[in-house]
Amino acid sequence: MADEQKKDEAQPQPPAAGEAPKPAVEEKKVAPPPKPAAPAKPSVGPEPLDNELVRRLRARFGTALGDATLDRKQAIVVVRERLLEVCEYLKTEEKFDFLADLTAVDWFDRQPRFDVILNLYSFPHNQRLRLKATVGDTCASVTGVWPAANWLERECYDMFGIRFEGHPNLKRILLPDEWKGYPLRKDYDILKQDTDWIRENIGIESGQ
Amino acid sequence: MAANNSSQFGVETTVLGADEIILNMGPQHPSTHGVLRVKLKLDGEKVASSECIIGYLHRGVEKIGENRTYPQFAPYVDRTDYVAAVSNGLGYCEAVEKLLGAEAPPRARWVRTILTELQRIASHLLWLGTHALDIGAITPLFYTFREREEILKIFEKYCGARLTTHAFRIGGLQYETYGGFEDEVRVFCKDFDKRIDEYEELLTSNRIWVERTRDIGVITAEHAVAMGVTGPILRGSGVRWDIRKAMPYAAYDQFQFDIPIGQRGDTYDRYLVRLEEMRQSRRILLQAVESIPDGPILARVGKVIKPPPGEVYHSIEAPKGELGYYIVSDGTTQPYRLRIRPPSFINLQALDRMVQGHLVADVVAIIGTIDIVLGEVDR
Amino acid sequence: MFYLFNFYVLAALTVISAIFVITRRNPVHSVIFLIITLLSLALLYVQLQAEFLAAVQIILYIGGIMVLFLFVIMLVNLDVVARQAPFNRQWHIAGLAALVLLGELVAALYWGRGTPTLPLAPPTALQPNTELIGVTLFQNYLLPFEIASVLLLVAMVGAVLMAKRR
Amino acid sequence: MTNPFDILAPYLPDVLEPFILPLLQIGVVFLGLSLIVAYIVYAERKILAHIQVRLGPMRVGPHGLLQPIADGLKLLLKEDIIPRGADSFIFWLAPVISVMAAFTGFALIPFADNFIVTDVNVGLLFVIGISSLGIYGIILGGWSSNSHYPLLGALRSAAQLVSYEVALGFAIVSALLLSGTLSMSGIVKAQITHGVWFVFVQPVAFFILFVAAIAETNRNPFDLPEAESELVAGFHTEYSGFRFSLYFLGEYAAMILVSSIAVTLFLGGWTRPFQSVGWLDFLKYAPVALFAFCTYWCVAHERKMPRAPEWRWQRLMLLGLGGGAAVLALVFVAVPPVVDAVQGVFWFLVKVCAFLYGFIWFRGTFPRYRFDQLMRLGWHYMIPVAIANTIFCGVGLVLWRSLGWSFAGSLWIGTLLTLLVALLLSGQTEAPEPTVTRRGS
Repeated sequence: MADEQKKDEAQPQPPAAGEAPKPAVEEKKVAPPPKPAAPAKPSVGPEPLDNELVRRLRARFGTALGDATLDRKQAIVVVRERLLEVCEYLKTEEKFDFLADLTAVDWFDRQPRFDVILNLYSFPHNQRLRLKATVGDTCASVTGVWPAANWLERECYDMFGIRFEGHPNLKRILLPDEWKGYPLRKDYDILKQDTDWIRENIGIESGQ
Repeated sequence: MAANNSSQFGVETTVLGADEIILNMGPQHPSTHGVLRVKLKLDGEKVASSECIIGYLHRGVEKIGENRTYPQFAPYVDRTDYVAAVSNGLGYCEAVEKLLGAEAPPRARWVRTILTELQRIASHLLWLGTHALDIGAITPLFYTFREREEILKIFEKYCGARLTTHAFRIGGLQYETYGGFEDEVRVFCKDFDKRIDEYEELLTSNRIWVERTRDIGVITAEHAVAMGVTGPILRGSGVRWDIRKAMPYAAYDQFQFDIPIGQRGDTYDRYLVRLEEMRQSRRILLQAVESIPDGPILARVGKVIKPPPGEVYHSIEAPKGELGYYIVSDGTTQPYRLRIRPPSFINLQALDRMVQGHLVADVVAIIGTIDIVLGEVDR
Repeated sequence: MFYLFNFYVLAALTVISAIFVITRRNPVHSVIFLIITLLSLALLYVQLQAEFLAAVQIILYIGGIMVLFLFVIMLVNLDVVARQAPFNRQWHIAGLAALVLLGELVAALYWGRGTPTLPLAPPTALQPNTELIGVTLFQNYLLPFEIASVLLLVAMVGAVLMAKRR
Repeated sequence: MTNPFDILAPYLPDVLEPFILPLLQIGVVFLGLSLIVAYIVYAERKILAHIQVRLGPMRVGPHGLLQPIADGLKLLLKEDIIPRGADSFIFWLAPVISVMAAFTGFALIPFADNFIVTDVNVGLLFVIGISSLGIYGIILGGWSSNSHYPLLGALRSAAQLVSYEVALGFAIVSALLLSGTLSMSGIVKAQITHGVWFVFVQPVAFFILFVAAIAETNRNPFDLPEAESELVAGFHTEYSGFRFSLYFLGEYAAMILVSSIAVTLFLGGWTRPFQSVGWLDFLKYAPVALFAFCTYWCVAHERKMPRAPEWRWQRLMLLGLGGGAAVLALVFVAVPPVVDAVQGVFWFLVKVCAFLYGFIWFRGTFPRYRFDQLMRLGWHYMIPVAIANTIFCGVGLVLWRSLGWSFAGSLWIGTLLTLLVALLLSGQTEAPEPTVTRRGS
């Protein structure tokens, strides 16, 4: 199990240099100080997080941020608004230069309904950070910050129906363009699939 | 001329402007490695831009995941990147273990490392054979499949399956290794170095091979990072980043190995990087097989996997790049949300930039060098 | 007897396929008939024991120039309407010109009746005609030959220049 | 110079006399070639299989020896599909042109000093001209299929053939300069008089001819017109059944034809290696050795076969083959005129087979060129080197004729000058250096 919280062992090197030595085995044993006292047994379940990065973020964005938690030793920061600014800041100032993943979770009966999850990674700091943007069905697009978000946001739109404002080419990616419904929403189940589309385009009756 | 051409299949050309042509490759095309469809906008002979049309193999794996219990879903991940099923299984099992707060016992972690490295070699071998075939060299395919066969035999002996292995269980392993497992891995490693030399003899210094791959599909380190590219493509561009080193999992922190990187970020460098990775995997195998600890193979995770509420993101260095699992648990036996971060999907995004300015014939080579598996792209 | 038979077959083939060349609507078909015309001409050369000429006819016209014709037709890929439209619209003028030519030929044959026929050369005398052509071209008519080649070169360079400028 | 068929001449009616003999020879060549083509496909599959650590065809007949016949039958019986929208007349015509062009060329190939259908004094020009007609089979087939892959394949093929024909022509010219005749048998005789195969005095021309021949026959590494990863099967994508087999036949016949041309021009045609060296005369028993080896091989493999009754036919067949070979070998030893009679054809075929083996070997080894690279190779390297070679060959000839230098020596001076030019041309590209580093981390 990798410890992914090594905030203070910053090795600011540009990734392009190709020489960035990665913290390997021995660094794993160094307990990162900003972490709240490590529990004796493996930490399971969220606990509040308060470290340098979170403090800096709070100082800058204040109430735009929600809770910061540490879940299974992984840092999570909730962003309520100003997602784009937070992202730009994280990329330029905090060197989270890599968007590993962007996805969403449907909380169905919550308002706002969706969490958009951004899994960030910083090559210089070898550190991950998870942003959770609570959104209704629209969200700011981060393609301008990390071009990698392009397809990921399209997939998110495809599966959850979250509109990413400012996306250059927001259309369905995995499902056919004319498909109705958003499959990964919790209120979509297999009986709700687009039987009309199947009948028209494939010429068979859906077996469901 | 285009009287009887269906727009869906094969190559279709539409004349736009004076020199602009839309060329459609796939989804039924011999070298798009499955059902990838690429729409190329050509400016004369050169590719001006491209658009990938994917989803032909979409099965809704993530939705299925929300409707299965944790152990039930494990075989499904084998079907995403079906040529590297063991790696998928490792990522999933470790993610769920992390969610549970459990850890597999050392012996299990060693065996997992061995099987996963074998799988990396198998995946790279498959890639090498088909990539060479795309560029017109038919013979390497048979050589690489010969070696891949040895690996699949080991898998088969270990868990009864060759392709979709479902080799691991949450918390460790279900099966103890069979007698002679270590010896077979050793025998494989013993021959394998010479076999890689054989492939190199056919390709590495072959002038035609070099001309077909050198400076083709170049992606700089900055672009690779910006586009989220991982795995051998990122390393081919000169970023020395490998999750096995950066955030060690399984037993990788116990072994000595190097991360090869390229300089130019072209198809040739990625070819060399993958070859060197196979050599490094062999190194890991040799070390691991000598030091398998004794002990239990399954941690105590309980009969019913019921992780406490919370979420986890765990990623491993799959043969194709960063394979991540993001799992949200609501405290029941089924994941509330299960997200697979597919390396092929995100690497394929870089295709557009890589093909720009190249000839149509190079597109085939570039698709080959990205090493996609459509099962994983579409999920 | 055999040679006469051959001649008439080849002559008929030449004329008929030449007619087809100008009456086909599909340019590719026209090209094929043009190839047949040229091929039967080459065979007529063989009948005259001019093998070298025949071989050159095949290599240059059929193997080279007509391939490029086909190539261009396929690349240009005329749209269907343009292909369906007959490109031989000037039937009347063409017919008139053909009639005049026919009259001329008939007249020439008629008035030229009295001239003595040329004796048929014995086959052996013509045997090394490749050498003869070589000698003729490279010794007797070297200057015109070279001038002609320079002319072709100029034409080629000009064509390249015009294509580049576009 | 006695044609074996001349024996029949007195018994034939006068009117038919000019036709019967060539027709007979044509029949022999045509049938023989069809069979040879079928077995070249078999040999290709077997050799490729062994290069690729496979077995190849093993089921039909012993070691798959009857596979080509089974394949031929299968192709004949398959449904003959003409795609909708195809130009059916041209679709029908194209494969016929392809086969005809390839087979007609053999009329002028001297298989032996007494076995040539017709020895025209511009023979070489005719062979080149007629084989260049084969391109119509490809272009028209690709065009008439009314489909994009075949059309693209046809266009590529046409461009490739036209480009490499130039280099091929220049390579041939240097052989012509040396022999001073266009007659195919004349060229071989010139090599006999000079006492040296032209490959030994004009290696560069031979090399260019070889490369151009591979390109002309669309073989790997120049097999772009049928690059399966790019164009499915190229110009014959839409063809099936018998029409497809015609293309197949034409393609392999063209391979044999270019090999035959190369053998005639540069490898001394029907002459045995080092014909001028007297003590190598025992080489005339090479056919005996070959057939004896066949017998040994058949018997040895028969012994390895399972004894089960269902293998009986296979074993019998293998033994029969071995026996036939043994009988032939014995006849050769016992009747010296027979062994003398087959010398020409034997050595010719041996050389052609060596060529064909090279074709197959390359297919198992090389990746494929990209189209622009292929064109660049043709226009930037092959053609300039070929021109230089022709010029320096002429210079060498002048040295030999006018200054009385030795034949081989003066031509080698020309060759060395050509190699210098080639070196200058290829000096423009640098060798690849490894850029992947493993150390660090």
